[in-house]
Amino acid sequence: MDSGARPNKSLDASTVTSWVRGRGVYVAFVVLVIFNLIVTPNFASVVTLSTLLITVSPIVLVSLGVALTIGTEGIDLSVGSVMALASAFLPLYLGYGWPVGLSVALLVGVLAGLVNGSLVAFVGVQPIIATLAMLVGGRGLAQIFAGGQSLPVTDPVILWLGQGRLFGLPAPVIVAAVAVLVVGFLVRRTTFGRYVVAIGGNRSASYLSGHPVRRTLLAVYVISGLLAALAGVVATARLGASDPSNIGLLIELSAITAVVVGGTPLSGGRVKVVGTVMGALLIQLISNTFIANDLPFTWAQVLTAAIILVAVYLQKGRGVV
Amino acid sequence: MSTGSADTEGLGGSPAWRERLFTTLQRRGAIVVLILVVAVSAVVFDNFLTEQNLENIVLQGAFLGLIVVGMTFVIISGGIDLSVGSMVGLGGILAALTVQVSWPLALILPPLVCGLIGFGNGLLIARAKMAPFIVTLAGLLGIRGLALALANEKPIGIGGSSPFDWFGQGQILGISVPVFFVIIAFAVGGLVLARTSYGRIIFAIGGSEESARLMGLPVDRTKVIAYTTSGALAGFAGALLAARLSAGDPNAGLAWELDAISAVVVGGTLLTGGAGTMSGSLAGVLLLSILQNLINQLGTLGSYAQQVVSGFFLIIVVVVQAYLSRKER
Amino acid sequence: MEQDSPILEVRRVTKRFPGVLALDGVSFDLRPGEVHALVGENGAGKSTLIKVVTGVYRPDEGQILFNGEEVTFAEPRESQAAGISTIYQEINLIPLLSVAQNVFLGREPRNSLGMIDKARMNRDAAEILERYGIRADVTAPLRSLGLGVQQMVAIARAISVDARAVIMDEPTSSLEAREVETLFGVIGQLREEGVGVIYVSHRLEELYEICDRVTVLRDGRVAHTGDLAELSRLQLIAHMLGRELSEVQEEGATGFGGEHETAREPVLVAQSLSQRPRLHEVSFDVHPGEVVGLAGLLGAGRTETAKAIFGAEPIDSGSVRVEGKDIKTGSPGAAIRAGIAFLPEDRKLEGIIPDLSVRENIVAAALPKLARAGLVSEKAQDDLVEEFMQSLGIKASSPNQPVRELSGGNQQKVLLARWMCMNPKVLILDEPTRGIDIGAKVEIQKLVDDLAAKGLGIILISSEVDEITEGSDRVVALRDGTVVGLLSEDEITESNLMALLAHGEDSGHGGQETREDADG
Amino acid sequence: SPPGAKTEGQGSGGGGKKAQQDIAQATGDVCKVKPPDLKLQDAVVGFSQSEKEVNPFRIAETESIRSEAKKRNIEKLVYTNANSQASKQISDIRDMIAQDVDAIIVAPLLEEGMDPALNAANEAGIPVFLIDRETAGKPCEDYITFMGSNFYKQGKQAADLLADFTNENAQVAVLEGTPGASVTIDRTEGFEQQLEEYPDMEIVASQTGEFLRTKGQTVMEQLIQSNPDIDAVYAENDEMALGAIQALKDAGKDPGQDVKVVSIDGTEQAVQAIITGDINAVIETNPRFGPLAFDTIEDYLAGKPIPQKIIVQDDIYTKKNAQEKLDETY
Ligand SMILES: Nc1ncnc2c1ncn2[C@@H]1O[C@H](COP(=O)(O)OP(=O)(O)OP(=O)(O)O)[C@@H](O)[C@H]1O
Ligand SMILES: Nc1ncnc2c1ncn2[C@@H]1O[C@H](COP(=O)(O)OP(=O)(O)OP(=O)(O)O)[C@@H](O)[C@H]1O
Ligand SMILES: [Mg+2]
Ligand SMILES: [Mg+2]
Repeated sequence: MDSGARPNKSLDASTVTSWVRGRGVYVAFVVLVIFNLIVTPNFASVVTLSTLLITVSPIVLVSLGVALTIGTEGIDLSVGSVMALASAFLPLYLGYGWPVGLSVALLVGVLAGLVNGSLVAFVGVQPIIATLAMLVGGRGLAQIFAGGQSLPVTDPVILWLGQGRLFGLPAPVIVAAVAVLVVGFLVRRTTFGRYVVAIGGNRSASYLSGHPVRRTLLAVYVISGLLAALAGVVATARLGASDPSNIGLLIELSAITAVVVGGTPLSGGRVKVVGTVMGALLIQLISNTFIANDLPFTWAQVLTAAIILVAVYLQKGRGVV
Repeated sequence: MSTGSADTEGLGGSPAWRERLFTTLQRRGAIVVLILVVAVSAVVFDNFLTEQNLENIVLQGAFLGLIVVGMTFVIISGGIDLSVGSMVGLGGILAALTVQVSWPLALILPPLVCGLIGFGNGLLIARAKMAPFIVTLAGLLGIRGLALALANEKPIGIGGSSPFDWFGQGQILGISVPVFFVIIAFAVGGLVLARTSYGRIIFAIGGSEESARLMGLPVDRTKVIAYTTSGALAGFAGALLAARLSAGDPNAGLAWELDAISAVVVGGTLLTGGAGTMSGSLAGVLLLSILQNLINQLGTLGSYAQQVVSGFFLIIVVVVQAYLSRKER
Repeated sequence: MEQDSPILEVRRVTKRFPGVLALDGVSFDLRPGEVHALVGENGAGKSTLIKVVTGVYRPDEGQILFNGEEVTFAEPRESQAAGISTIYQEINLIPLLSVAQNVFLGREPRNSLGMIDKARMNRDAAEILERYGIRADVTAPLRSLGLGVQQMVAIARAISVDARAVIMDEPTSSLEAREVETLFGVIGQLREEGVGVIYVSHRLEELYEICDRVTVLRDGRVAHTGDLAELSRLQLIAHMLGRELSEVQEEGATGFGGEHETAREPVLVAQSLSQRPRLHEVSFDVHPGEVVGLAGLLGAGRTETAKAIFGAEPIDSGSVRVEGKDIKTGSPGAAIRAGIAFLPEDRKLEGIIPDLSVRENIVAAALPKLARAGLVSEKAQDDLVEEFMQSLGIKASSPNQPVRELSGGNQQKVLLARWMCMNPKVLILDEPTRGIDIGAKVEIQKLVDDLAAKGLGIILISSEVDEITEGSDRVVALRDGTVVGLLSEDEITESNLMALLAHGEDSGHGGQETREDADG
Repeated sequence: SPPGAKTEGQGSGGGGKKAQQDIAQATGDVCKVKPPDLKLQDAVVGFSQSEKEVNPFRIAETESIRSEAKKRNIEKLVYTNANSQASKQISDIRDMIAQDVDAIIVAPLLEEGMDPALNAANEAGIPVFLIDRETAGKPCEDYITFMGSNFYKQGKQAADLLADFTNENAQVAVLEGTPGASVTIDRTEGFEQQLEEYPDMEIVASQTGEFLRTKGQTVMEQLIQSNPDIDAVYAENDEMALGAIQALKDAGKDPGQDVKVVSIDGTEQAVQAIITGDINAVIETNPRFGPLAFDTIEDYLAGKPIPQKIIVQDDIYTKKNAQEKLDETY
């Protein structure tokens, strides 16, 4: 679902290599799956697959938003803290019924996105700094509002979002899948999606083409905040309790990695939705592989770094100059 | 490759002296803010201007300061180095592991090894044309893992007061040794940045890498040197920190990359590259250090509130600068 | 001269890009003391050849010999060190650095301590620029200067090193007559010193003025090499286009026809536009079916005026009216909705979105029109793209090709297409034919004519005097951001125009020197 | 969850008794230093917390110190938080010294690395009282005394309890705390060492859950998949245990029955889980150092001898006593 150039119709050798290169993440993923099939006990099972999909769901949700911000040549470091904010607020208003609790939690995400977006679009603060401030301050706020405590969530509808199933499909996976479809549709089919990549590709040119640059930027950060809040709700539901101190901790690193490994360049001008999903799956699978084989955490981290480098290296090629 | 994304429209306009004043204000904004903050703090807190407190502030910023010098080079060149925090951890562990063998080695090995890793980062970025963010993000993960593995996941104590400890705890002419080193680093860094060809090329690459390449400048080499320096300084900071703690802590320097980036940006350097000053970065480090000191002086803020205050402070400073730099246009 | 062995020799060089064969067995040589013209249509491969020679690209096949020895340059740095100095097609300097820093980047004068000697650097830079007739504050950031001055700085930088060969890829496309004369003086000097010069330009008259030999590229192959004096202008064009002489002969110097029928009510009225200190009370109007030329020297404020009308620059005062209705100033979106289109002068920074495809670049401005409820209609989009790629003859391997891979001229056509598919009421063209090959240039000029005939109001900014004089129904002359005169119909002659623009040359001063007082 | 480096370490878990008299058990020699002439009410006391209050233990610890300070009307409590950075803890303590506090309560982050801070306090003649974690240095010289639990012993107790529940025959999964934290190290070592006593008990997987509930859950999910035979879980804090229970239930296991679970801390939710039968036992770690710490400072100011080590007696919660002790938890 990339909005960038599709491969040429004429298939000569260089086109094929460049096609493979553009998809380093798929190659890496397939290799890792094969490795697991051979090495990891009980890997080829429905449960394994569903666990993988469930755990990856929150990462996919935040990655989608981060991908959009990166597409505009920005970034959103605050997603983890926004998850925490949503998690903190969710139980506070569940007493009024789940629609209220859920709306408040999502609204908090929208608000955080509005703050980020306004700073970026109207004040002209660099995205990395604006969202860094939200990363630092947002979690602090979440902890203050929740009194640092983890509160249990018992509302069945909310719990379903984290633990339920529909037609045998885990609810978090359904939520993530819907988000993927919606964002994919936005990116591919709508003027908004075009504005996003145009702004990322050349902001001045986009402005001079009459694109609503500021509004689009604002919208991108709001969407990212909303998706992060949704991820926060899902994670909270899965845990059965809010946990503003820990939910979403460092998830921004996973998300950025997923986006970049998935082929969206940090320099903006392109958004790869499917690639992002694959990127998220890849990094989750890496971590699952290490845990399932009881490899020491420290070396797992070293190897994760190496795999990220290889996957990104495989897809560079679209060099500059 | 971030060729001036935002300010391509609206070229210069106001009379030259006004433009200069605003440019200066923008570039020196951090120093202006620094002076203001010091003045206000001196009035509000009795203990602020005591010699001991000022020394605390400077000493606290010293280790981060070393990293910031390297980070300034990297950011002006249009890149970013997220691996420095982990390098501090690795540097400390290397020092702790080697100090028993020979204390000079404990000082030399960390910058050497981390410099080498920085060199690797640089090669991947300059030669393989991979995004600095992702290369050094992998570094952040991998190097921390390495530090933890080498340390067997525990802090390593450096018993006794070998000469090594002096580098973290001793004094030269009444100045703490780490402070002494950071002064040297800023002075040399500032000179290199402002007054040498190498420094100009760093600016050129940050301004437009493609142009710099077409102008025949040694782009790759310059970038590799910047990342190597950044790594070496971070490793050295790790060694000094180990000397100060009398222990190597594999978790030392956690999230320092964010502090370093904040300091550089607070100091008026553009994250898009191509502009910035070393003096601004120094002011940025001092500002962060003072902020922490003030929070401690207050002594009542909970840790969550501290976070909120830090985030807010960062935004205020940056917004003020955004305002000033807009005026400049 | 003939017996001199070549400084630079290219032997059967081939260069492929995905889907494009940019150079196909090209051979070429440059002798000492000659000025060698390299010409061809947009996308013929001129820039690629230059980049292969200077080490930006590596050739897939073939050899490059410099001073008789085979060389492989891995980077532009290496070719520069060997003695090839190059001015690439788009200005490649560092906008945030000062003029002096740009001139001396990488080879700054140093003091005894090995530190940069700033005072000397600024002095030397000013001196060098002075030599080329550029008066500019060398401590000002480069981006504060107009494109023309920037180009001159790039030339100064390239020439101030001792080189055996100097390559210039369309150096004059953003220069006007005065600067071009200066440049030719410099080239003459280089020739005397025995330096070989490769000169790329789409302005044929320039070639005849200074070039000794010519190599014509067509679709990546050498179509002709020989002494320029032996070729007539028409023969040269025939080689470039690959057509018979007789076919070419019919066409005139520009593609403009006669005058247009214009309506009485103006479609656009610009009223007292001011943006201190660059624009002062600029007023003029444009009628449907009329081409209004904006004339002026470098930095006269033409681009500024265009941007003010389009809303791309905030203005201090003044108004813009389209069909009698005031439009919101300071917003390109509002201007576009009112029916104004603007083709910017700086293609690289303000025009193309490099990583996006040709298709997406063409429809960039038309998106709201192509979409219903925010959904883009693929069908309508593809039809539009196909129509304009064909009508403008855009050379691309497919609509999916990233626009950054197109040759400079084709990029310009893509931008033209972006605005033409909007069906605007007013079209502002800032240097529309810069870097466009002779064939396409004529086409574009014809197009401007046709559009005017269909009732569009057109504002034409050009540094080429014939384009202004032949193309415009009226000319607004600007100097230092002030309207200094209006010519219409028969008054529009080169000499009248020159008189207007040059008048007050010695009392006033041009844009590029306005920063002289900045010494604080 | 991210493969990131982190140290949001949890402290020790905590037991639940409230009265300080119950928890204190002095060991070793006593310390007698000549105190300054000062009353506790007039003292400015510094409290250097090591980690953010991200888990029940830290929250309860800080809260206990703060409320006790208020209760006793002391002049001022200067609170700092090292955010898991050893270097910051040192500069925090130095900042307090610069503010001329009269005594400092330190919850040290690391065993190593506190020397410069302790030295500086010594030079300034300010007494230091350590709580919850010990640090290198000599009591009475480098600091006055240490009050806290024995994490190593907690690990051993956990091993014994698990052995008891599984008839000394089990496939054990260990959920470790934050890598590098001294609590993690001690609780892991104590457990592993004691487990050697039981030849039929085998550790089949040992992974960090970083003291987090979320992490405990995802790690357990993975482990139960690749090792379906796991029938015992040792979680180094309650939070991870609660996450693991969720994962075990998702995998169709019955925690407490099919899989025995033992954890450390004694938070309310964990003890509640004992009552519902999901956790088999919890070893307590008491975070409520406030009363004890200020009593000790008061004794010190009064010139009374101070024990060099005050080890907190930690309770063990099981099905038998969980209900009655529920209100002692935190
Ligand atoms: N980096 C690239 N990737 C793919 N194709 C390219 C690239 N650079 C150039 N091309 C293609 O090579 C051909 C030659 O382009 P080149 O820029 O050399 O033309 P040119 O003769 O300089 O044209 P102009 O007069 O418009 O500047 C064009 O078809 C262009 O699309
Ligand atoms: N007073 C001034 N101070 C600073 N810069 C100026 C001044 N006057 C002109 N310039 C610079 O020169 C440029 C000249 O303006 P403008 O581009 O509108 O002129 P132009 O007639 O279109 O010339 P060009 O052919 O260079 O485009 C401005 O963009 C600006 O950067
Ligand atoms: Mg060209
Ligand atoms: Mg112009």
